[in-house]
Amino acid sequence: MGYLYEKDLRMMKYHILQSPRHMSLVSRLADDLGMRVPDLQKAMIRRCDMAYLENLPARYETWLEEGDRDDELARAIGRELYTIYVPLLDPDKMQELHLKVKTMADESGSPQEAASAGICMIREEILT
Amino acid sequence: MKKLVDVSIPIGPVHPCWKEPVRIKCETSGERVLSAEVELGYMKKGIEKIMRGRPWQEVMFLAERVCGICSVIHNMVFIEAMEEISGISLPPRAAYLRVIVNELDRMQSHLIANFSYCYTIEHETLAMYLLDVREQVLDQLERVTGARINTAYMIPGGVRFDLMEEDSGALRTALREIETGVKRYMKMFSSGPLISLRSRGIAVFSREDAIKARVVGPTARASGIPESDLRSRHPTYIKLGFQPVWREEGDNFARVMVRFDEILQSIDLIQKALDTLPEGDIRGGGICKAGETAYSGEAPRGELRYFIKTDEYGRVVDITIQTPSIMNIEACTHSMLKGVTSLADVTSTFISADPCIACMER
Amino acid sequence: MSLLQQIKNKVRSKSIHVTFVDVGSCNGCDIEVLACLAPRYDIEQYGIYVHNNPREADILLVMGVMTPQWEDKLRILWNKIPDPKVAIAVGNCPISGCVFNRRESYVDPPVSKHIPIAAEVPGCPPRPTEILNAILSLAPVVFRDYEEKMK
Amino acid sequence: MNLSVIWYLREFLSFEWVHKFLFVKTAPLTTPPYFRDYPLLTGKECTHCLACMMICPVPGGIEVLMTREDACHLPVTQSRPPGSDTWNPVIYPGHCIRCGLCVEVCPEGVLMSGRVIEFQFIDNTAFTSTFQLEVDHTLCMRCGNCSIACPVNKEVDPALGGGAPPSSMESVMLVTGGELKILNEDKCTGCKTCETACPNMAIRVVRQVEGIHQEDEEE
Repeated sequence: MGYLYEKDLRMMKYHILQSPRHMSLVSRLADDLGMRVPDLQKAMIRRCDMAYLENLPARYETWLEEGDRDDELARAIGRELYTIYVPLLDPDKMQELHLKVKTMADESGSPQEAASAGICMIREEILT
Repeated sequence: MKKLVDVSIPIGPVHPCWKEPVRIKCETSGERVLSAEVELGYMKKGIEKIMRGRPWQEVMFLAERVCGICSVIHNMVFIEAMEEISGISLPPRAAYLRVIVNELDRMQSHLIANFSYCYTIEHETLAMYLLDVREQVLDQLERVTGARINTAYMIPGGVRFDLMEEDSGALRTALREIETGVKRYMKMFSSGPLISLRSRGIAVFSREDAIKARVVGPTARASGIPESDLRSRHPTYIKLGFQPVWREEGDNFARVMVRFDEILQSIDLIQKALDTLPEGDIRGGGICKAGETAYSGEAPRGELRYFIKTDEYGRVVDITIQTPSIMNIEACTHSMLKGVTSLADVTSTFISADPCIACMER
Repeated sequence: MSLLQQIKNKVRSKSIHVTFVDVGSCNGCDIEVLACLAPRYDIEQYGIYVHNNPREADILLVMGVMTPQWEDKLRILWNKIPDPKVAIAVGNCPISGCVFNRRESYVDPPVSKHIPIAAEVPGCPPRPTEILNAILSLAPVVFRDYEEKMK
Repeated sequence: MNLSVIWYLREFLSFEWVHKFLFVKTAPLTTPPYFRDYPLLTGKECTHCLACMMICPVPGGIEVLMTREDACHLPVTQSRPPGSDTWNPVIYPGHCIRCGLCVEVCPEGVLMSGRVIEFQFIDNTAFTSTFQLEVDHTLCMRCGNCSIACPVNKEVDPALGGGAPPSSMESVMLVTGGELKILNEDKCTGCKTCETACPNMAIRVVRQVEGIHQEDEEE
């Protein structure tokens, strides 16, 4: 006999992501990251537990108000968004990426380019 | 979630301390909880999916049955959102009656939350006392609306039944009795040495964390965020001179005491509403129209938001319900439980945030 | 009838152990069952004791509409209850699905598809007195002469 | 201290206390008269307007059936002559959620529950409903099933019910000129017969219910 209560929760988690607010949020995040919606949903289902998933829209709203206030570059790549508010990445990994993006911005002198490169890196990190 | 340690303790889905099925997996080192994970899905009914394409007279009942404990506020927020969409004005008497029923419902909800907390810390005597007071509150709710739990009291443009003169007299006497009861048990709770040993300084949730996790309701007000009470923005409550109650400690004790304080405050509000109850009609009429809105109200557990879109016949096209339990349970399991020193405190901490799984999953 | 059977009948009618399980209700029926514990209704004066352990129970109160997560688990829980046992459906949801029994919802009522239900208490939610009456009127009838019937 | 022990012993060993401890139960609990229980029949005549069925928010909660007085399984408070076949609303416990909307919406006062009727009389409140027909022209196949099935059409234009071409423009809906036209929306009674007759889910009946205070002259 296996674990009594262990069950595949992916379907239940997918049901949570079906509500209109979740759909619009996921498509917006997918747009920001430049990835396909099903991929992002898959990553969310894999990395977040059900309470996080239910709470996604409220957490995103809080990030819009509170998160990454002082740092323009961190807000552009969503440093706190993807680690604290929508926990898709490891904080250490994010710190490393942020440093990389920062040096890149200092070298090239254009924060936009560096931010888009950073988002690329985040995307790769989420997809793996 | 990654495995941090070798001991992973599952609590639930059927557990004596919570009445609804939810499963918490605690990663512990010794008895200290390092992290916790929630497993839901035992109550997912898909209410938002059923609501689509239905007129208000059906969605009203579905909204009530999102949560059986705080059913009145779900009804109220849905109906007020529909009124905002369609521009229906409310007779003043109906607005006051809504407040009376809503506050009665808040009282019974807080009483059952505090009952659960006392039950969880194994103080069954106090728990039973509180349950007895709750029965008195439910009697009054039944007297005003005709039902104990799912009252179906509010409709667009008014309420269903008026409050008779003799009923309001009975309500006043009952409120005085309830007040003496609640004050007595509140004193028992706040001065009991064993209770404070098990409640004070446990699972402290600071103001910064509370803002970051966006907790709402009594959980937020216990951490010192008085502006989280949306009643101070509701027009009828402003007329009644509403002032939120709050505390700074942010531990289990503060969360329970805030609820006790709010019960007393609700009694005051009802008495004030009864004193200034205007005469007049209780129904204004009005037909639901097309529109889109996001409407929030203060449920017993915190901010309740309805995102509604209707078509030209007043039927719901798209609806999302953001219940307070979503934020509270999430913050409780991921922030408050982290660092709790004993597994015995896990259940009491979880209950102190007043979780409502039926709300959370819908 | 043997003396032993008579003693068993007497004891079983005076000591009923109840456990409850929520398979996806709105909480309304849950708190009405809780209200039965209150001093007003005082379920224990009738010799009914509310347990949280199915292994000690005689009667299972089922509330809720049967969500997909419960499909395998309710059966397991039912099998854990020792004989003689009885299940009572509390509220409209386990009987018919109530307002949730519509197209597109995830629920799968009635509960009698999954476990045998001996009695139903209709109402949304039923009053505590109705729940009490159901338990009190059902238990003596079902548990009476259980061993004799099994022969 | 010793005295108190004796006091307690004397107290707990007294016959009254032991008797009370073992045998006293709380008073029998009564349901208050203001509780909205399952609707009962008042004995007034049902006119088969189906308003109660239309407002019921639960699937299968109430049905209006041709029943004998004694066949109705809910008690009748005031009985009519027995044995006569009449239309009667039948409530199904197990589906009914005791919301009391059917009691409030019934124009004849056939049902009663708790204090709903009393309050309605004192406050002079009522529900009115208007009906609108919504046709999805991309789904409509112009088969005309709805106009043939509609009971109002049958009354206005009996020939139409038999499948004959329409003779008047008084009916609720008609297929003319290759298109389904809604002619008299105000005549619709909201029975949803057209919805069930439509093979394509193209026609929908929308009920808009409004809770109002009745005007005094309507009394």
